[in-house]
Amino acid sequence: MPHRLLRFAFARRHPEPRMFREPARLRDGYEVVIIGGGGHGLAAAYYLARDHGIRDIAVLEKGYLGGGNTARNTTIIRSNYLTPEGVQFYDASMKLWQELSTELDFNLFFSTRGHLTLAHSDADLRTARWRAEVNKHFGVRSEVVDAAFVKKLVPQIDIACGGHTPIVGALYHAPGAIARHDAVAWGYARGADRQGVEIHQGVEVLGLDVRDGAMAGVRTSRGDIKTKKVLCAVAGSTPRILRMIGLASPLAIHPLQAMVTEPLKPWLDPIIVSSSLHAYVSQSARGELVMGASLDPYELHSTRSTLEFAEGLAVHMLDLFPFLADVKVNRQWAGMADMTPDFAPIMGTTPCDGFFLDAGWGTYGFKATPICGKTMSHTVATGSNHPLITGFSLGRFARLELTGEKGAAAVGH
Amino acid sequence: MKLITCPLNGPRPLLEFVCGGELRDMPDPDLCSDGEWAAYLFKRDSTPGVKREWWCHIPSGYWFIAERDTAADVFLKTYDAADIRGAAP
Amino acid sequence: MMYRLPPVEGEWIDRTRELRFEFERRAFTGLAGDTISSALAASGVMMLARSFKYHRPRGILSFANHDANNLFQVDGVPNVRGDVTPLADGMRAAAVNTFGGLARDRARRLEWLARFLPVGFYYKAFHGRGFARWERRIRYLSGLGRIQARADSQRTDKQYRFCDVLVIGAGPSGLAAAQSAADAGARVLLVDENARPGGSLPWSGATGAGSQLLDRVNTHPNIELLCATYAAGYYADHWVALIEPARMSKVRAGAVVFATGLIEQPAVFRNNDLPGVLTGSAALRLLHRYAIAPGKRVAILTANREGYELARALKEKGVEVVELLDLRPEAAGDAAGLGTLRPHHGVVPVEAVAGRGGAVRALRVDLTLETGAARAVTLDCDAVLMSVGFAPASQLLLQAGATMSFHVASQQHLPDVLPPGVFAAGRLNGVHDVAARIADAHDAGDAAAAHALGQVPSRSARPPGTRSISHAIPVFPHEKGREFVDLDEDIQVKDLLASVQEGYDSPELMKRFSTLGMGPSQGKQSNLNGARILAQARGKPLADITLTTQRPFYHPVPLKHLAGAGFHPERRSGLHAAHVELEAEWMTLGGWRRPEYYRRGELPRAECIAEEVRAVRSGAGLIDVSTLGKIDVFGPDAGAFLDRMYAGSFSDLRIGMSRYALLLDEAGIVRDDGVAARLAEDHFYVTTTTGGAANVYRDLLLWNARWRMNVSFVNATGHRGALNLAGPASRELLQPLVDIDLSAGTFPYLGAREARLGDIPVRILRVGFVSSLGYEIHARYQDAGWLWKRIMGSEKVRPFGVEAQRVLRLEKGHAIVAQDTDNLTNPFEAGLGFAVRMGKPFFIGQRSLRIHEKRGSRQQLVGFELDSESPVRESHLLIQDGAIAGRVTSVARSPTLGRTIGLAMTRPESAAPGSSIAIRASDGAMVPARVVRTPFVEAA
Amino acid sequence: MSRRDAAWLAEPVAVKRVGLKGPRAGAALARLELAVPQQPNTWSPLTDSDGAGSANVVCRLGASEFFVEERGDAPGVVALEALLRSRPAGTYPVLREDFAFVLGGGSADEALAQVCNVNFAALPFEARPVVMTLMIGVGVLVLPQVSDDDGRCFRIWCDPSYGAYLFGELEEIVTRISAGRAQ
Repeated sequence: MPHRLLRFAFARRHPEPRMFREPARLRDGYEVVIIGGGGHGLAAAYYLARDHGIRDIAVLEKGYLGGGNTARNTTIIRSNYLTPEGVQFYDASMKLWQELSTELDFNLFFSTRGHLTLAHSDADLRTARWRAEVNKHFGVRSEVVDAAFVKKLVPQIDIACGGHTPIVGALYHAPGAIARHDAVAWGYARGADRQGVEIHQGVEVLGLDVRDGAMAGVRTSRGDIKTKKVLCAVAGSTPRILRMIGLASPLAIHPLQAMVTEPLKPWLDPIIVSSSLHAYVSQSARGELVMGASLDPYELHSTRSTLEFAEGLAVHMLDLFPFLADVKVNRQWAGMADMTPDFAPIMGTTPCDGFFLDAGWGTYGFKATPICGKTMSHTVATGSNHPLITGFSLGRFARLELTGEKGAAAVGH
Repeated sequence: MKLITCPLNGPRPLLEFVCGGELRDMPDPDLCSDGEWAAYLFKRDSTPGVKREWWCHIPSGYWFIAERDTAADVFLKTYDAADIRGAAP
Repeated sequence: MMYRLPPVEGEWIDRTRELRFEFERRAFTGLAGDTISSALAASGVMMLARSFKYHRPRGILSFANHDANNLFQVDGVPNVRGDVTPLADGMRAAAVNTFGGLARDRARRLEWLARFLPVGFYYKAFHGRGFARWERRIRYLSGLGRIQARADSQRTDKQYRFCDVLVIGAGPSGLAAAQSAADAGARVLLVDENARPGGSLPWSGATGAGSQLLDRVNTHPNIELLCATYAAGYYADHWVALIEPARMSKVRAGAVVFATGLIEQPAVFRNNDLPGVLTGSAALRLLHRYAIAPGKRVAILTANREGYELARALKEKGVEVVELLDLRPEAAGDAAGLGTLRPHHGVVPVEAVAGRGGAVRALRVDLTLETGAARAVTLDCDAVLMSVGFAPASQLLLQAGATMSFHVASQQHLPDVLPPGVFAAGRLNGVHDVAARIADAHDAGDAAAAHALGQVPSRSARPPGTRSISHAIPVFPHEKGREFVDLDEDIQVKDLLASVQEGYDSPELMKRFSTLGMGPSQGKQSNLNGARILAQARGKPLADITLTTQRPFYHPVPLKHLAGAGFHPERRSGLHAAHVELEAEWMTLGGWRRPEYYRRGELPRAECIAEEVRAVRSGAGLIDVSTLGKIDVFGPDAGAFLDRMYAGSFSDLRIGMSRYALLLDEAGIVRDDGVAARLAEDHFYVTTTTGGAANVYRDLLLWNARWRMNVSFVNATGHRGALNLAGPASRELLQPLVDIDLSAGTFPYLGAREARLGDIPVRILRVGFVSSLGYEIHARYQDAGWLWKRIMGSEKVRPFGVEAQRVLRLEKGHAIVAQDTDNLTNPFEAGLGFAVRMGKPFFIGQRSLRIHEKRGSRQQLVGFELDSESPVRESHLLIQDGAIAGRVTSVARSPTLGRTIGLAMTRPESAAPGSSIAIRASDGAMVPARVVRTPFVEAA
Repeated sequence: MSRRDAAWLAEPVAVKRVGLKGPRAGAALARLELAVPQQPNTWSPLTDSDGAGSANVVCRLGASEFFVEERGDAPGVVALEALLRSRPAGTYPVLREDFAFVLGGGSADEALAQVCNVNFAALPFEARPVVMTLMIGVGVLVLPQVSDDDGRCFRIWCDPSYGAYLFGELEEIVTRISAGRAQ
């Protein structure tokens, strides 16, 4: 029994204070306004205060803390990407993740499990090796393994895959991990709050004031705010915010669905992804199997669930693990993913002076949470893009210089 | 599963269709600037609302136009590409 | 101590058929018709499970599959729901989540630690160094059932269903709605999760009208009734997942009537989770369906008329009701027919008291309000029935997009706005008296039928649900705690208050922090009380608390039902039989079964492939290329269309000739390639890659839907077979078989002819993909087999597979789209500039290529050779000055040259033949290589 | 177990098939005095002598594509092939190597309901619909008919490369259903 729990036993009343205050009202000006109280926005607020001494910050959340994709993603953390830009960026994130629970003094249940991207064909193997080689080049632990290795790591798996698309190997990424998604938002929120950042829930942004090409203020459902710096970290709602300042982007919003089974005793440690079958699964600390697949095929601003998603995913789960036939799915849900054409994010400065964008997070935003906070806080504080995000600029599309993460990110959870 | 009313085949489940993306006017490649062309390729108005899109009924290979509310997930109307002028702007 | 009563009218059990089963390694008997839980109850087994967190003893609570206290491991299947799973002879069941058995579960000691483990405790400890160890323990303790790794995949079928009106729930309301909808001419599907229809009819006081309804429904030609079937989820356009006992069916309805009724809610007081403390409706189900008494000395805790009816029902069946404890301060005139039983009023429950074996033996209540003087009494009883309130079973209705709001008068959430075609009936509308429910449901049925049959539905105004059957807040905190709000997750009142105190003070945050409602029953019996506690703590009215989102599934669904048979479409060429004969080693490519290579006795794979390569180079080989996309483009505009579609120019192609056809996307990226042959002025025959076939064809159609040119397309991909006869000897082999002159003069490289082979009509394309001399022969699917045999007739011809083809094309220096190119490769970088006519007025990708041209290539596809034997593989990186300079896209040992050759993407500055490049192998070793001209193999 | 309440599958023998499309394809049919279904996605008996249950059919697929199947010597198909060889303007041949089969019996609807999301039971047979849809992932052409023994049956065509898969799965389903009926 950790001593940290003793105080609960002997306190007459529950000894914990509010983890984040509830400011009575919005002030009429802030040095920085962050739109979006999800992991990214809160992390940026935290690092702005911690690393750059900027504490005069308002985080505006339309709904509740971490209620967007932070609360809806399937919490897989990895850095085995394909492009040099991607690998270096996510590797920096991974390093932050590994210390984050201690840093925030909040247990995020960051759990290193190992990550297998199953290959069912030569083409899969080629991509796997490409990723492995680029990863190794930047010191990221990834290797191509054979079917026997997979079987050894996950004895329950059906290597023949029901005889349809046999597993011929995999990309093994030992650092692959999962974490408790809500806790990440709460941990950052508490950390930011303790440094004086104001977190406002239930506040909707209605408009942005731009004066001679520079950010001037934010109009909200609780009144207007003057500010020269706005960070937009709202995933699926990004197009709505961009329209307020007349910016267009290549973003398209697609639902990303997931589902979870009833709790089972632990049997699966690694995270299993199959790009050919478009399916992935991991087992949470509570014992649930958390499963997902690729994006819905058409644009939609909705978090509705579909039955065909659950059906298709179930087929592939039973291809891999036939003995799960009687295991029951408890719940389906969905998030809204903001996709870019090259499956790489859009980060940094914009044509509008003082308006900073953190978007295009598609299906890979959660794993980037800490490094987004780091790099975006730097970018907001200094006004110039952090070196790690130069490859993710909005301008790359105008130059037809895409980043090409598609090969790794297609179903790359 | 959603139903889509194909102008040729009638109401069918979404499974029988594939979306071909929004109807967009291509700028004249010889007259437009590189920037305008890049904008045509990549710039999107992804705010929720009514979009005009190409949809294809896979078994019959028939492309038609659908007006869809991307917020409410509702197909407002569908019609043959030949009727495009008759359609709402 | 529960026990089986003498026969009860309409009971669901067959007393003539005894079933033997095992629970926790002890032998029991039950009756046919019993569920696992009812059989155990009848045998006097009160403790059925251990709780999720503290491993407290648990028993029947809802007996309606609304709580996780009856989950069993049955014959290896985890988390089987004892409330509703029919008992089967020879069943072996055990409680889930125990360590060393239910009775002496070692984990029960966890409760001693409870005070150390407040809500969210795990966020506040365990992190840092020792986390991995702690996590293992936490994972070991959490989780319910165990999976058993059997390998057999279970195929069940799935069924599509169609109906005008779907009615969910076959209680009084559902039956009435179904009847009137059917009378109106609608085809009605009526589903109920129970083994039999009727719902609460037997104890509704309307048995007469009820049995009439049942008869009508059972005999009505327009009604199909599905029992033991639950609606698991509502999806767009009235698409509902029905889980039948052995499969899932998916129904498309014209309209849906939700007659899902109410879910009884427990009172929250200390030890309200003991075995023997259950809801009144649970007791009624036990009583009327299984003839089981909930106890021998029953105490009823009530706050509504239903509690009094419950007392009467029990007494009628000879069950002794020792106390009737009404939370309401005043008598509500419900007491008639109770004989000597005198109800107490203004009762405040203090705690339930556990006896040996963990089940309830007494109830302590505070009667101060009634007597004036402070007075807490302990009342002996072996069952406590809670009838203090209900919540609507509105999960599906909300999934369907209905909005609901809380009505103080009836203390219930009632529907506000219902989407088109969605109707609610009966208790969902706050209508509780059976006659009114039936009337309301008839009306709903009529309206649903009207909607489904295309008439204008008229739904008369709902009778206002005024009579409240729910206590405003049946929550009675105790300083020692253990008042459970959520029995799935072991959440006590103080846990929710602590959540609010820490700032998790909105329904969603409270749910996520405390895990309220996140258990297997998704808060069916805890969300409402949780919201009440939150509202009280925040000093808000309950109406201001928006309940958390409802999502599928209503009850959990087995993966096998979702998956069904799990179809995997597979394509076979017309030559499949021939390949089988030749002992092909198969691979799957773009959905097709294809020969990777042909086995030759004991010869190892690599040798087989090498031999196939040599055969082609030295004589002739034959490969099945039926999987190529094959599209006929007809019409006066055919040439002009291809000019716009493809990068090359085709309107100037001579009849009888073909050209390499390169397809780009609008961004100028290489998408697909093939050959376009002109067979007539207005007829082109175009091939595509195997993987691209379907999409390319669809794209041609889409672009012409925009351009509206006078062309017609025929996708012949599956309808034509195709063979490639390749190698120096191919001409002499083919000539005698065909009716045209193949000599180079009349049939040059890239020639294309329609001809006859025997009396088979064929299209012959002279191609050079794998060898300088080669012929693609295209014929009707059904003729391909005969053709293959005819050509294979000569010993000189050897069949070859996909692997050999890859080596052969590499020797010829040909790139494969999507292997040697990627999502960013333009044709210039891929060395395909020869296939691009920038001078044309327009083609897809042209405008973007102008931009690419200006910028210049960032990479270049080149051929390379290794001097040494080396472990270089595809996707190994080219390294220059310690930086990534490219990658190997193709590599193979050339049997023809006896050297390792390959293609690589490299920097333009090192692309010139003769440049040296360095490849890093998997082990980190640097392998020197030389850029060379392609093709590697000129002749043959 | 009678033929009527079970489900059965059959592969038609000795049939000839030809397809044509293009702006003037309908005119070509008319010129040979073959039936031209007036509505898109409907069918007609090939000639007046062919009855409603006939295997000799003309299907109209969309606006400008047709597809003819005929038993025995198939004079209609032969004539049409000859005509197409002469390459009449605006009329183009469509290679029809379909895998074709017939599903019938009283439980045919039940079998279809396991593989196809179209409500065939609700189709107006008298309007002679032709349905282009998906069956367990495969594009098919379905022609519902009242067969000669007066039972409903469904003529089904699919891409020949999917034939083995589709027919195999349907055989399994039909066997399961018939076995169920037999009990």
